[in-house]
Amino acid sequence: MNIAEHAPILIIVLPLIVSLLNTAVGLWKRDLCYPIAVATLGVVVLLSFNIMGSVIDAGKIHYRLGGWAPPWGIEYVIDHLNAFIAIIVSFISFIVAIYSKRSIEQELTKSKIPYFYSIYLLLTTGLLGITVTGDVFNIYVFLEITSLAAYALIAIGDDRAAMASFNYVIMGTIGACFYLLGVGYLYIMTGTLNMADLSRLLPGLYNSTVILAAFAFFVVGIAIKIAFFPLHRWLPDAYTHAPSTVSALVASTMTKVGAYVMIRIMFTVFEPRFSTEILPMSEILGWAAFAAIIAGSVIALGQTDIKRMISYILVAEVGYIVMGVSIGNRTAFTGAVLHILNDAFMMACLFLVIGAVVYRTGTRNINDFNGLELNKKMPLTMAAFTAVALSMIGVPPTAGFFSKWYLVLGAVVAQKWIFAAALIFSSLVNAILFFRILEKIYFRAAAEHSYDDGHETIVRNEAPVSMLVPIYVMAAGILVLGFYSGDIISKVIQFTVPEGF
Amino acid sequence: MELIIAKYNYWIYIMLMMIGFYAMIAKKNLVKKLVGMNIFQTAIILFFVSTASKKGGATIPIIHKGQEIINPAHYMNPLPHVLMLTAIVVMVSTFGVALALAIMIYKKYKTLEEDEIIEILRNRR
Amino acid sequence: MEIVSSIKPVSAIAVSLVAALLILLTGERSRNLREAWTILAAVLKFGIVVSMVPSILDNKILEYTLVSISPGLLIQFKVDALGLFFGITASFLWIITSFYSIGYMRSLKEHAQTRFFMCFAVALSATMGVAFSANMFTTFLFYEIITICTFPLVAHKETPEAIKGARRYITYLLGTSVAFQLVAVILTYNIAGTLDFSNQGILNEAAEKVGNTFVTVIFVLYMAGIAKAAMMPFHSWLPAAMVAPTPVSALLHAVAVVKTGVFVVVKVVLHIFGINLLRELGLGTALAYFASFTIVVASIVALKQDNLKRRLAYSTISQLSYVILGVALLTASSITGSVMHIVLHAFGKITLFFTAGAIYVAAHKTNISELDGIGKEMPFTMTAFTLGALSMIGIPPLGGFLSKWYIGTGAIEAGQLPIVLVLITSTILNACYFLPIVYAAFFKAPSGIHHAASHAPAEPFTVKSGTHENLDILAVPLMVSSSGTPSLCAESHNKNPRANSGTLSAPQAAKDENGGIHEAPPLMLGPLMLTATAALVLFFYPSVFLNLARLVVAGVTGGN
Amino acid sequence: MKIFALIAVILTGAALIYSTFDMPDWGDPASPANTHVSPRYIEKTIEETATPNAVTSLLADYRGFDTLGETTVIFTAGIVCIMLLRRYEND
Amino acid sequence: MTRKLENIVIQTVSRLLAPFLQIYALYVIAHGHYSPGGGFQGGCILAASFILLVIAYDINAVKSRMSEKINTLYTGAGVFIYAGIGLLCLLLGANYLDYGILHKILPVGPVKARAMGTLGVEIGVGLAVMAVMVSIFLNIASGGRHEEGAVE
Repeated sequence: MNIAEHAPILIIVLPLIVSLLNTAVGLWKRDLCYPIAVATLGVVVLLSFNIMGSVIDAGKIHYRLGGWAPPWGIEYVIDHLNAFIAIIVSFISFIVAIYSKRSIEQELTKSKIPYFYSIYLLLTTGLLGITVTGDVFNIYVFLEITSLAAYALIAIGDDRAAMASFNYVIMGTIGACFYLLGVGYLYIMTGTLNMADLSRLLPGLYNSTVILAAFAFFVVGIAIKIAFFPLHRWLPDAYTHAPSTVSALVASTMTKVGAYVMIRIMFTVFEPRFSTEILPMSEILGWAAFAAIIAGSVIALGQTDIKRMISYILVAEVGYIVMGVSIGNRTAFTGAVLHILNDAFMMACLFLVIGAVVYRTGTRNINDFNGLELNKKMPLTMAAFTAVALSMIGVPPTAGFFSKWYLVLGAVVAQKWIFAAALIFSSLVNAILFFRILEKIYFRAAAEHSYDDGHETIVRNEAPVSMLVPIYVMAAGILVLGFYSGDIISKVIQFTVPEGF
Repeated sequence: MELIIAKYNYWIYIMLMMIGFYAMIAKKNLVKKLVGMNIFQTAIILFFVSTASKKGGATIPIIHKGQEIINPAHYMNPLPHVLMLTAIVVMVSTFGVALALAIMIYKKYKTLEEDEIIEILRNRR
Repeated sequence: MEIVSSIKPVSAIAVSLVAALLILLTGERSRNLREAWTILAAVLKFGIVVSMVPSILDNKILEYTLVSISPGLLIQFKVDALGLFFGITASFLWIITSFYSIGYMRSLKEHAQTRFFMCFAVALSATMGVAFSANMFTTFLFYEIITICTFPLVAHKETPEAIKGARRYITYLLGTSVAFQLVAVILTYNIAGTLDFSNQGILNEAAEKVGNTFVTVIFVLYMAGIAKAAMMPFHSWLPAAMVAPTPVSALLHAVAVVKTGVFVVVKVVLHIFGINLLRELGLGTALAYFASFTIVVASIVALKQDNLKRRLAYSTISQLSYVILGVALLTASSITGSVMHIVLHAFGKITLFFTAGAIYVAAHKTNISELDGIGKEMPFTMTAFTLGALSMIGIPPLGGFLSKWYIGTGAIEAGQLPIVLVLITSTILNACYFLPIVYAAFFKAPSGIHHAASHAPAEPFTVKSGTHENLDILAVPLMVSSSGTPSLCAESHNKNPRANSGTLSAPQAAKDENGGIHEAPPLMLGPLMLTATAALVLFFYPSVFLNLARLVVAGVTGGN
Repeated sequence: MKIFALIAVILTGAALIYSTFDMPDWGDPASPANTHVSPRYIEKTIEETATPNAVTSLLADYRGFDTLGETTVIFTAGIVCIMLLRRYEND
Repeated sequence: MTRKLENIVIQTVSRLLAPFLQIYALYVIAHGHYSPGGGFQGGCILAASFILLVIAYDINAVKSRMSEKINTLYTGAGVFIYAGIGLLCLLLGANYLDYGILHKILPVGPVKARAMGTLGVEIGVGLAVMAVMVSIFLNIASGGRHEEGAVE
């Protein structure tokens, strides 16, 4: 069999089968689970890069499951956007998996570790399945795999995690059911579940109220899943109380994949004009995103728990992406897709760094950073944190700046001044947030001491290598990606922009 | 009148779904929320299945033996059933996980009333 | 005007980045090696920059493209006369400052010196980046980098007030640049489609498209966004940043940072908008009056300052506005003047800051009211101070006169007599706030000795450690020039300025016995005398800079 | 809280009811759902999969991947319940 | 509240009933091609037979018949059969889950091979569903403490 030809399915099936094996292996030898999982994810990363390569060479990939032709069977359709998201998801989950070893050993009883890795792999499976499929119902199934895994991984966090996870279950189920309802409405009107077929059949039906309702349900359902502003309440709790590894993975991938599904539904299943002309969804989303950015940033100002603060920033970042999508011109869309990448890296890196800090010091409270002398204790980790902080603020030449540049430029091109203002505003708020922390880390620490003692007392207590390496991969990504954003755009992103933009 | 005849299946599922929806977002007891969740999903399942039916003596989609020409109008639409088999399993799984979480919560707080739990958490802080 | 591709600009930037890395790697393990890296990088950088002079003088333009993000959006370097002008100034002064700061940091036993020197090097390479950048995008990029990497320098002392100052610093610089400058850049990119600097400006045809009000808005955004130029009302970060160690104030807040600000203003005025556009919009005159307002007000405020460094800061604010004023007048000679003023003010002001630091180290005095009679203790320092002050005021035969002369003639050419008035007023004001210091230093009787004399003398072993501290091979020749031995013991008593005034009294006590000379350590004295003489020499031999300035003017006024 | 919930519910319900008017009648054999894709499953199930039960062939063959997905879902649920609830003596 | 249901009638009846339930479950799984039924349905009935025992006796009654490890293995094995069949198709050179290719290793034609593949898949599903249902029930019923054995 030809690997390259079957890569689309292998990236789904490989983690799935390995997660099955992990449960069996776990009964026999626990320590094997971690290397197996990491190795598998590494292979998946290679495969997804392979997919991207063949997409760049040969355009869309079609893969018929069971050999059935669409619309009767399920078909994988992979274009630049899928491949892009697939790479992000697999890469991030690979890196975070490397990181997970120590922190999970600290936060979880030994007997649960095999199950943890199984569910971790299942989460990756679900995310990738959502990403590559071309069938709306198939998305629902994998959405549920992802959600179940996420509920569980979040629930094993600190002592409040169970309650947060329960609320997440309720909200997530509502979202999934709305999505399913949308699928049903489309099905009852068109009789098909295949995206390509739908996009062929739908334009004739655009004025039927059923389609309007279906579209509304899709958008609301996904909005719940990605914690879009008015429906974001579950996210901060869930991501704050989850284990740091899980926060890193979930925060950086799930919202992005949700955003991807939203893009698919809005611009592939439906035509772009539907969400602008027939139903003013773009306008609504745009203003909701505006609210999300403002609210997320402002609420983040009031937080003392750093993970909670970042969760609220994440709410704002989701606002960025949706805003870029909703502005609806080429530049802004480019910015949005670019920001999916950058934000995935930034969020992952932030949560990883905080995980390392919690692993060493056990505190998440910003005010506790004062006396900690973190810059002396874990200088390398803090250096990485500084890099991410600058990227979150949007200081050139970090990656965060470039996506922000395109977003603001897109808003300006569309003459949506208020949106541009919101983006600028949130970078300013990020500046306040992160300089507040950097100050505590680098200067406040020494300020309490008198000047004569040269801090010989502080013992260097750096994070373990298995944590440091992933953090540094992410930080390096943040510093380097910016320079390559030009290539990324010209090779990949410009092909993801839907027609009519 | 014929409008009602033609559409009441949808309306019934909508009523059911709204009942479940209300229970999910308004009830304070976690288990009641879960019950609401089940009603909600069941309603959707009913909706799907109802779309599969065909008037005019259509039967279950199992082809009789030795039929040469098969007329689809004689058999119900199998696709929604299949989708709903999937959805049912998903629903069961979600329910199981949610129950497990509820049990964890109960072990921790010795109650399943949401506001009591919030109270406990506030006192702990 | 041919364009040559050359690696030189990038290497000029890279050299100090590499140095920063080496400094970090060396760390506290071997201080001499670490400082050696700094010196080496500084000399190398200056060498590279100077090596570009000839090709620029015969009308070449060196260009190098680093990264191309997307069409019209690339990180590109292009060395033209103006950039080179700024580059030479900054890189030369970095060499001097390196010596000075080594002396300063060591004699004060400052903490976290590695961080200090590293950020210093990064700041310099970012400054070079601004100087050589070929488009507004690159400029903005390095502008931000300067802001970020000088933040630790300002907060260096890590005392609460230092952090307060640093916070204000970052708030003003980062806030304005993100809120206004970034928006302005994006708007420019949106309407002009490019950000490359051009001698005619890039907004001319766009101005017809979008209308004059829009362009005016962009101009205002730019001017508000470049807070590094310290134009009112965005000036108050500069006095706040004076909490930084003196070398930082000297280089960054008399040369690198603030000059970057005015440099970017010049770039925007000449190469983004272009003289003609500003003329027809009448924005030049508006800017000129705005600047002159800053000049006068800042000078008046400076009168009231008693802290020496704060007074210098306010004088900087007013002097920076000279540059802006000169450019805003949009006439050939005024532009020449302002471009000249960048370098002349740099030399003068850095001298003043050096002397301030020297006084702080040697006599541990920061307030002007305490300086009575200090001229007898530190004759060399105060002589240098006098020279710098005269240059600031603009009295021949000192450099400052040249630039003021050109700006004045430019004002007359432009027919803006009020501006001439402003120049005269500010000159008088400058005299008012500098000359008293000189007078007090040399001719007033020293005060506050007696209470100081009553204190116990310092312990002898500190002397030993002090001498050991500064016996640096680089110091030897300078020790001859300045009165070496007493200076050593002088500074050795005052190694720790934060200690109570007990140890401070030591030089004073010694002074009572024999009115001896107590100079700053040679590593500091040498540089400040050097810059002072430079300020003097530049009046007589300004040819290199003058030619470069003429090239700039020729370019933007469409000459040759 | 409750009142907001009620409002939300009523609004959603109203939207849904309104959307039903364009729906095909109940059990209409000519509705797209019954005419576009599904007939093939009924007609071809025997000759393509040798399985008279169209639901089974559709479940396990035509849309077999959905079924794999749902099996994975239930597997996930099982593992999740073990991980969340199981308490072993030894730890 | 761990009270045991010591009722001789219930216990005997359910013990007698369980085998028949299981036989019927196997029938439902195997006969899914020709009559309503299939993996899920059969798996649920299979699980019901065990759950009946738990209700009538206690958890140990099931654990003695099917230990927890075995159950966990079944859980994975069920899905593994499914995914494995798909992978087998892949190895034989067809697309994933394309059972037609199985005729290379089965003594039947491509069409029949599809039916065979379906059957195998159904068996896997049945196994997985049974195991998962049982383990979920056991864990939820005993709150995760199997060792006490009683139903909470």
